[in-house]
Amino acid sequence: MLTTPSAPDHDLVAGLDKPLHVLREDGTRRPDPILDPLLRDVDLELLRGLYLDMAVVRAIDDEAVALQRQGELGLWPPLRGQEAAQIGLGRSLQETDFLFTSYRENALAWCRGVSPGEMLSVWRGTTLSGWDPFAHHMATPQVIIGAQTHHAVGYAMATQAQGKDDIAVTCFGDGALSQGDTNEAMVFAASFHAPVLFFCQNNHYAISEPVDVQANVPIALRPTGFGIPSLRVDGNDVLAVRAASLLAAQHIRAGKGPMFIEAVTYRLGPHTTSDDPTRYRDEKELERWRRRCPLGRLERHLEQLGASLEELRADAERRSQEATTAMQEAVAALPSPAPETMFDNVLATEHPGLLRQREQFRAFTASLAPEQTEGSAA
Amino acid sequence: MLTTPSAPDHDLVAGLDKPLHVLREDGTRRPDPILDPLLRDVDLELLRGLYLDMAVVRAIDDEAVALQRQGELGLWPPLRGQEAAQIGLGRSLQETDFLFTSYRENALAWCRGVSPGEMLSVWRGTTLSGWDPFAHHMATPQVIIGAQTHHAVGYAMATQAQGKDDIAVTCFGDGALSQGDTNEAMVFAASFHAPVLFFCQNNHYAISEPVDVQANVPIALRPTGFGIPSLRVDGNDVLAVRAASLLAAQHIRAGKGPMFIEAVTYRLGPHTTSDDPTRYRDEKELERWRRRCPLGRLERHLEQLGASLEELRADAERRSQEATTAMQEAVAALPSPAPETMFDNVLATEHPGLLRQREQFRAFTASLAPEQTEGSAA
Amino acid sequence: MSTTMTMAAALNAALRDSLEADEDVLLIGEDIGTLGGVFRITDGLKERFGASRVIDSPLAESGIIGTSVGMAYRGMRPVSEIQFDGFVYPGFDQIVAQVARLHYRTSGTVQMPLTIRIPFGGGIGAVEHHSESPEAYFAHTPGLRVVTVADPQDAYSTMRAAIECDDPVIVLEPKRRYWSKGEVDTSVSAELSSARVLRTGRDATLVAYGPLVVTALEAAVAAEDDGIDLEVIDLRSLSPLDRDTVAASVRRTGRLVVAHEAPGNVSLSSEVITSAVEDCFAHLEAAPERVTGYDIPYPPGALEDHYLPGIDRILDAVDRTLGRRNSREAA
Amino acid sequence: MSTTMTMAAALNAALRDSLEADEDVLLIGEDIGTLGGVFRITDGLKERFGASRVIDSPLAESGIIGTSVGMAYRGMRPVSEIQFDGFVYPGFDQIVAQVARLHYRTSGTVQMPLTIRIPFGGGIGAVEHHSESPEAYFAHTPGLRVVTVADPQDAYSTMRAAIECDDPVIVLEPKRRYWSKGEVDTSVSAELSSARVLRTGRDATLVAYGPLVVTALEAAVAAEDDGIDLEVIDLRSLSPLDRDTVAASVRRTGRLVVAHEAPGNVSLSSEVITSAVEDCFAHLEAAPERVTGYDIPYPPGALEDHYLPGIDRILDAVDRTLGRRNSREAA
Ligand SMILES: Cc1ncc(C[n+]2csc(CCOP(=O)(O)OP(=O)(O)O)c2C)c(N)n1
Ligand SMILES: Cc1ncc(C[n+]2csc(CCOP(=O)(O)OP(=O)(O)O)c2C)c(N)n1
Ligand SMILES: [Mg+2]
Ligand SMILES: [Mg+2]
Repeated sequence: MLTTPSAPDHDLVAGLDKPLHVLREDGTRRPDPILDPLLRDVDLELLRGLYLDMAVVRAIDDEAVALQRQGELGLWPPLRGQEAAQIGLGRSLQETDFLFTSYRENALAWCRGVSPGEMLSVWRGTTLSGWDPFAHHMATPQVIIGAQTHHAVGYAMATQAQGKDDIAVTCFGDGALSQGDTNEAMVFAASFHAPVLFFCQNNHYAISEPVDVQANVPIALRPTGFGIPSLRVDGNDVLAVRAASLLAAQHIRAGKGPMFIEAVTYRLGPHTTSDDPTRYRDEKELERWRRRCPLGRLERHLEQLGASLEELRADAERRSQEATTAMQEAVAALPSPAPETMFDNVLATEHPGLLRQREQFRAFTASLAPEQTEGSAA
Repeated sequence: MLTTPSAPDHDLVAGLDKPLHVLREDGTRRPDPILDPLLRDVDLELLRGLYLDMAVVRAIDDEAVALQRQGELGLWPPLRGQEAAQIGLGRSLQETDFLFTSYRENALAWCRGVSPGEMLSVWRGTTLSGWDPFAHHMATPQVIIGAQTHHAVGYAMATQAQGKDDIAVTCFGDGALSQGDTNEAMVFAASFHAPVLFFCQNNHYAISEPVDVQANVPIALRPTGFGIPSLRVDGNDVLAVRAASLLAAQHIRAGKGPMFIEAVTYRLGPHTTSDDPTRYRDEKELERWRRRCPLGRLERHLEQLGASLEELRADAERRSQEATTAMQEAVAALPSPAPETMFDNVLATEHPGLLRQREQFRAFTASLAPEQTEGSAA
Repeated sequence: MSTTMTMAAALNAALRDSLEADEDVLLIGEDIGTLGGVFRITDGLKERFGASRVIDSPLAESGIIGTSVGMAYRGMRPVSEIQFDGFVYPGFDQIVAQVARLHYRTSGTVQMPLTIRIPFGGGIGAVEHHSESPEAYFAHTPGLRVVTVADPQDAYSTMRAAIECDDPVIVLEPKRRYWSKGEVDTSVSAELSSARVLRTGRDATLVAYGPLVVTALEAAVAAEDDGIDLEVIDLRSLSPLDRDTVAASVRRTGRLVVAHEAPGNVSLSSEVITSAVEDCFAHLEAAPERVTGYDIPYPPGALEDHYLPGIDRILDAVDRTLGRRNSREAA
Repeated sequence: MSTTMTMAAALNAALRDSLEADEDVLLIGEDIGTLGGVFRITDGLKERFGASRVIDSPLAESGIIGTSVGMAYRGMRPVSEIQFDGFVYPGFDQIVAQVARLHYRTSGTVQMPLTIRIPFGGGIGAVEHHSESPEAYFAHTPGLRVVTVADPQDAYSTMRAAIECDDPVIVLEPKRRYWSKGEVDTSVSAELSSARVLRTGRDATLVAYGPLVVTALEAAVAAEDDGIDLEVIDLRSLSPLDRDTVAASVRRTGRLVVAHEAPGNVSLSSEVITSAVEDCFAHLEAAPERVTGYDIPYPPGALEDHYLPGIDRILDAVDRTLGRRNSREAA
């Protein structure tokens, strides 16, 4: 807009014109000078693995939606359409890298070995956290948009101080770009050169709001203003996402400070099972993105490489079946928490007031069922 | 850092390599393709006016420091060193443009016709706001860092909805760049194309913290990541600041959305009169910036243009004298607020609980001075 | 002239009529435009009044409030929506340090006629941060009005009064009552700061607000079976408090029970009881009781029925004030 | 082994000794490193322990708290400084929605042993936002410990205990007492959740905390002149409350006065009085009284002496509980 501006003297962003990608829509591989060096290990086995991951997490996601419709879950935030973004990231990290995500990253939880019961309990409402964050190196879902970004930066600062090469990774959506926290987190990360990866899944919507409400330039530009280099990658190209994540992780692990990845993707389902997306987006747009299905693209690629799709699909089907059966069993087996447990863990130490409230609660509950009083109020 | 990044495809920032300036340190004028078109109206009269403004606000600032030392004020945040940044901006705006600033912008208040008493009462502790914001088109000082940036954006959105060509201007420091609010405000401004100017005085410190704690790339880059074009200008060159402000205001008034100016300057004094800057910066750095005094530079320029410095200084001296005398008189005349006024204006409507507390306060006060009871407790 | 409608519809009508009545009124919040709000409270309003009066904002609560402040400087009367109770905290600074103080800070020069709408409370089986009762934070803050609504008529009239009021008003909408129906007469106006005696009674005063007003009325009906005659007061205004209405009642009944969903520690019930003690200590025949959420974070949905005050817990507390057999006697 | 020092020096010593004792302890905040803090509480600590343990943070309170949360995930014990009371609100969401809940949210798996230091209260003639008492907001929030300190020894021992505690602890430091002196024995340890009876008395119980503890003790001395024997309790822990210590005292004296600087509405005094009424209604011989800041934003410095509870206002309230002549009789 300015008459003769001097261009920024730094090269902080790649993929701005067109998101970085290595698989074309038709499944053919294209060269990419930035990502190719990170793809040297790619072979049929790896590709099959990525495909199976995506297929299974899609099945898990669909099953969770079904469970919600059946009344077994209170709510579910579908990730359909974002499988490549999440699997590409999830399959690039070291086991001890620590993830701080939002609520839609169930494919990442899957990569982290979170079991079906652990994944579902929050959505069934039986716990506030499904799993042990330390066991899986992944914090449980964060509901407050953007809040987890600070946690990742703090964690990263601590690993750095301890001289470890673990990195922290924080995942968030396009909507989170507007929260103060997400922006402050970039300030802290840049200031302390923290080993943290900011991973934004731009799925084009924050509930009903299209991404241009949050940003009218590409999201990948945002971090550059904080001095954080950034990659804009096709989030429906699992190979590209994996390569970009590997590249970023290398950069970060080498002590060069934080990086940012914008994975450009699309949420094919509703925001959550409570949402009605027909109110805010049209079928044409949806159809366009359905055609860009991350699984389809990799399938075509595998086909071109001569893999047997029949075998692959059968394999995917079998594993999906296993996973969804496990989910059904796990949901049925999820224990209803004992009412009194709600008083546990408010503090790590003793709280006399709560002990008293628990006693009162016990007595009150007992008073409602007089016939059981003797046993339970003892 | 990346192997072959594509450069950003937009030209959102100017002055990144070296802040835009039109006056060299030695006072000579240099051509600048961006700013020159905005300087066509510059003549000796205008230059003299800018000089006198800067001289007078420096005198006001010094006098306020003196008043604080004498115990007449509780605190004062000196602006010494930042005269050009503030006068350059202040003398470029239309009267009905609305300013939302921080606490150090007393030169802007001066441009806005704020009287000495209005300027000093907050720092004496007799009021929470010194002036009527609507009378001066300037909100009173904001203490919460960054909070006022949102107010400016909201104000701008409202003027826009009303179809007026007033713009809103928000001033803040380098430290404010780290607050969530300042960043969110840029999101809102960009999203709604709000007619607002973000004006950052990068005076190199947030209390004791050097600017690189808040940003390790130039501050002027930050807004570009939000899609907001930005100018980085030498904040000690009053002509350059004025031209940049005019340029930005033109852009904004033309309906092209928000702009950002980073005025690179330096706080020569302490953060406030309570601060001891020797604890965190060295004399050498200070000396370097003292040599870049904004008044000195304009003086040299005026001298080169053949203006009589003697006359100019005498004029400045006289006006400064007037202003500081007015300050001394105003401070002495500032009324101590009646204790009961503290109950006023909590709500715009009636609050029965407060009426009762006021009654109780009145009775209590009366009880302390029994001899006055009859008169005051009536 | 009255129609039967849900509380959600009543709120929608109130917003519509306010937008209609005053062109300075505008709405701003997340998903309130195209979607019509996650609870559909703003349904159809963007279509009707346009995107510059029903504004889908970026996802940032501090920005929503702070921007509204700036609009108020320019004479607008913004109605800001916080999508759920648990998301108000990122906007807390703008609310307590700006919205609540600007009128005071400027000695009355700058008015802040903001209305901040917050769906609040539990009982809908939601995930974390969607079931909270943050009223104590706001009631403690000088310079804010904090009101709750309890039924469709009250919702309509109070919302209109809040928007017309020159003070900043936080309107807490009991989300689990959004779909409860009632008669609404749009010509009825409400006074923002007064409590309502919904039922007169002799034996004890039961004070509630928001979602628990219905529960309190149900408890009063249930108490009849035991021959207990409860007076039920809907507090409505949480700040300022209508102490007089409560005190007048307690002077008659001598007994007080206060119920709310928020944790009891340093809460509205602490204040209502302390105020009553100050106002009518001599008339109290028993220690006042509170029936509140426990002093724990809001528990997982599966346990919320144990957490939320229900009829039985309220009646148990009433029994205590009356010296009748109750659950704590054995404890 | 005890030395005379100011409260500021005692706090500095506590931080130093904590950093020395446990390498997981670190400090983070604005201007705490090179400058040593605007009140010099962290003076010399960066020089001694290095910039990675005494961290000058960017100017963002949400970031300071949120970053500390992440550090705690990794096993650190961050001590975060909020520069002044009035600047804590931008960090409110991270405190109430993250710090306070992570232990609960994760069923005890993730501990949050943060210490959040906040200089609080008025009396120093400061500009807006520098004189506030935000304790009610935190005390209402389950999952936090909120403690105050009142003298140098208490400051030293409580700060060390807070840092050693596995819960998040908000430590409110009465800034106008930073320069008051007292004996400090660094070998004395403190229990975080108990109140202290600082002076026993027969006639009424006077409860205070933080900056008003000194005032309360002075009031007790002044009351002697009128033959009134006051018991003075320093509450210390504002959450959880030590109800037992207060109740035991009130049972003996039958009278209760609670003093603090924060506005009274929905405040700590509301809670202390309601708790006392619940715990010992039958022993109360008069309505409890509160002596607090008024329900107004903190006024300009020139008026703060009228706003802050002083000895006379406290004694006036004591007189009311004792049925003695007082200011409200005529009113
Ligand atoms: C602080 C806060 N405000 C509002 C919400 C309500 N909310 C939940 S999800 C969501 C949209 C998030 O969009 P985005 O960040 O793009 O993530 P996505 O859902 O697309 O994965 C909103 C507004 C929230 N959870 N937290
Ligand atoms: C929210 C908030 N946090 C902390 C402070 C304390 N504080 C006052 S001024 C200041 C530094 C501001 O630096 P900068 O934004 O660069 O403005 P400058 O003082 O240099 O003009 C700080 C930390 C504050 N006023 N508000
Ligand atoms: Mg999204
Ligand atoms: Mg600065």
